[in-house]
Amino acid sequence: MTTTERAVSPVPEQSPSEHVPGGRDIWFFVLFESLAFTAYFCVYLFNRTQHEQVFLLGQSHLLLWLGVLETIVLLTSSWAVASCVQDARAGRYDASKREALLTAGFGALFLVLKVIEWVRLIHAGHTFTSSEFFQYFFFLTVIHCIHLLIGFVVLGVLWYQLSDQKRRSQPTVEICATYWHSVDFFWVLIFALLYVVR
Amino acid sequence: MENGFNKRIFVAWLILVAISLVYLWIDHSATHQGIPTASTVVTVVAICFALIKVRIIMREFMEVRGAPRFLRRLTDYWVVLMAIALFGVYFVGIAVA
Amino acid sequence: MRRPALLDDPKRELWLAWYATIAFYTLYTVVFFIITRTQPPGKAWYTPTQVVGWFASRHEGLLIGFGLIFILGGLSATSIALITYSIRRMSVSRVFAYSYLIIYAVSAVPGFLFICVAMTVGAFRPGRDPEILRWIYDLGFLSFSGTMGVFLIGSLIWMVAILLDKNRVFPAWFGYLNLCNALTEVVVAPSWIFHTGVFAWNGVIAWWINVVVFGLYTGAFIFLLRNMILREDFGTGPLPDLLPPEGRGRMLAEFMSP
Amino acid sequence: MKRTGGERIIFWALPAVAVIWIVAFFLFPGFLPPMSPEWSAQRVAAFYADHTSRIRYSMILFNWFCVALIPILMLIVERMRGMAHRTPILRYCVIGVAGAAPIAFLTATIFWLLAAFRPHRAPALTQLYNDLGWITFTCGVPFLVALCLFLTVAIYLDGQARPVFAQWVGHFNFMIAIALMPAGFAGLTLSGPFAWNGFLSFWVKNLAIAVWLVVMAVVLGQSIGRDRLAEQISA
Repeated sequence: MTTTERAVSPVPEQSPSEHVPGGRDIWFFVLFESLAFTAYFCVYLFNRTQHEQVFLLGQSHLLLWLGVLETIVLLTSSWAVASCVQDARAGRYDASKREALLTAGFGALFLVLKVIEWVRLIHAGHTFTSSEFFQYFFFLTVIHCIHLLIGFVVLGVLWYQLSDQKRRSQPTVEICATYWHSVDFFWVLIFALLYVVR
Repeated sequence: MENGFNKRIFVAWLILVAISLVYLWIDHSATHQGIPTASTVVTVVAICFALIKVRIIMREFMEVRGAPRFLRRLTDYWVVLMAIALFGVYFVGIAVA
Repeated sequence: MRRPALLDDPKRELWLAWYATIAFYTLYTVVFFIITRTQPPGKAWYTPTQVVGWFASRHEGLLIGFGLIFILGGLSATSIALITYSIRRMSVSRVFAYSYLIIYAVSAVPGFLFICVAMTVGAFRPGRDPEILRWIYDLGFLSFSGTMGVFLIGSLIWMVAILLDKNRVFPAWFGYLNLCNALTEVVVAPSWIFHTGVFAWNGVIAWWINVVVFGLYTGAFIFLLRNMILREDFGTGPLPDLLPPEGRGRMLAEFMSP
Repeated sequence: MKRTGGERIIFWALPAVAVIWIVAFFLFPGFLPPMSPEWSAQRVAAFYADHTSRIRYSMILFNWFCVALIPILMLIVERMRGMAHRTPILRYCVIGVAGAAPIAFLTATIFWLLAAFRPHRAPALTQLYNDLGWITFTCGVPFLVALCLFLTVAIYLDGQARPVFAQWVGHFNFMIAIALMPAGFAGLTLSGPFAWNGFLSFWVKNLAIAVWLVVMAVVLGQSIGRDRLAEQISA
């Protein structure tokens, strides 16, 4: 352990156990929105058990590897924004800005993959109204993508904060990152429930 | 270490990616001749893995690890709450069906 | 003659608006959930014959309940005015306040006048062709649940104002709750597409989950508006009527005016 | 404060618009006497077939000009700035209902115009449009009621030595609000004073609106005139 390593420790230097990343308010959002998603998931899982064959049949039209790829892309963007927060905290704003761009890039890649997946499914005749499974599939993926699009606005705020010395505020950077991570873990849950659950 | 590369969150990322890849194998085990079959084990394992990933994301990426106790507790409770809700609904659903 | 204490309270206008807001939401809940039993909503998959039965079973309820809304529904403007005022107190442009005011003022017609008119028309002339009655039924429920954009954009405007505000009129968590509320307007969109299931206008997702979020949201802002009024400090300066006549309250009016 | 111009133009537009409203009111054959809700679908359809033109032109006039109420209400809102209030809350309340009030009436004209658009369709459909038009017109008073109540409160709270509007205008607005209320229950019955062609729901309600317009125009004119005088003296 070198001294530099301690400086970049994920725990901020000022009182370590007092620091709520991004402040409490954004955590209210994260927890509230996870409850809303959990409610959607519960409805999905319950109906799934009632019409198992329909859901299994619908699921067989998904490409699991594409879902895994999307997951990894989004996890990577999350990693990038986590590094961005730490670099910003350590004052390495150039690295921080680079990582913010990387985050947006992986986010955009996720979106492109998602659109390709939708187009492929729609061409194969699987739409929002075609079967019960695809109702949930399109509902959950679209509502998630709306969160992602809001995430791009949030990343814009992050960029705006980092790009000017006078504006740089670490709490705002953390708020933006916390939002982006929540979009990431909503996807982790959606992915498991739509693609893997049997 | 001058570039500020953080090994810990890199490892976290590696674990998350590894779990995601494990899904490919889990899925393989529940597909017979290209047709997916219902499996409670797969469902439970898939949801558990997802919740573990959520917790890792919260602890490492979202920096809950260094946060005050209430937040560490709260996020853990939340993961447990999601688990109870999802499994509860799933097993009630199976019982009803 | 002693004036009631409320009239001497410098915050009297705010309190009046706040109590009117409470009165409005109470009336709204009582009318929709108890008197007319239009919430939870009728089933979206009803056949025309079932719709006839639905109207028959709540004939008086619909006419009396919505009559009450026809009389007092305009009090909804008090909560809109209070919220507009709250945005005016924030360190953001007036554009936010005025946008919020006009969006919610306009939303009243499709958002709740249409359902009142439709259900009244449906109930007041029994013996109408069942197909036509179902058309009215659809108009009522879909205009009520399906008026989405105004609440979506309105919540987002309020959210941005709260998050930018430096005066801390509202806590930031409520700003984020606005986003959750805005997203429920996205979630309700499938009710324009499905007749049955969880996404229909009476479905578990499009109605039950949304109404819980909306209920929490409404409860939270009524509580926070009260806090805002309590914290409001007008000081003990002279009431405008004690200013010299040529002032005519203008000094204060100009200070507070848009 | 120098008032920016144009308020008097808006004010004097009111009589001109009122003339159009009166003309449209008399032109619509369904108002004098008001159509009965008891009419059969055939009779309603025949009525629209017989009077198609008058219905169309009168409702086009109303559709054009009912929204002209909004500038008048905004004049009142501007007068309210002079009231001894500590907050703009009551102004926002009035603005909040000022848009919806005429838009509710505009919706009614759309239903009537639709009814007259294809009068030879199935009678039950024409009756439906007719019902929608009449109920929207008769019951669509919540914003007017609230407007009068907000003005009542605003005037009562304006405790200056020389208030913008005298106390009696507050009492008056309250009475108008009461007079408008029975119309909300027009759906309960097809005949009698509460029916949409009845004494309370039609005559009292519409007379109340007319009287409100006249009285508020007069007090508004007086208030604007007083301010102009004060400005000329101080200038």
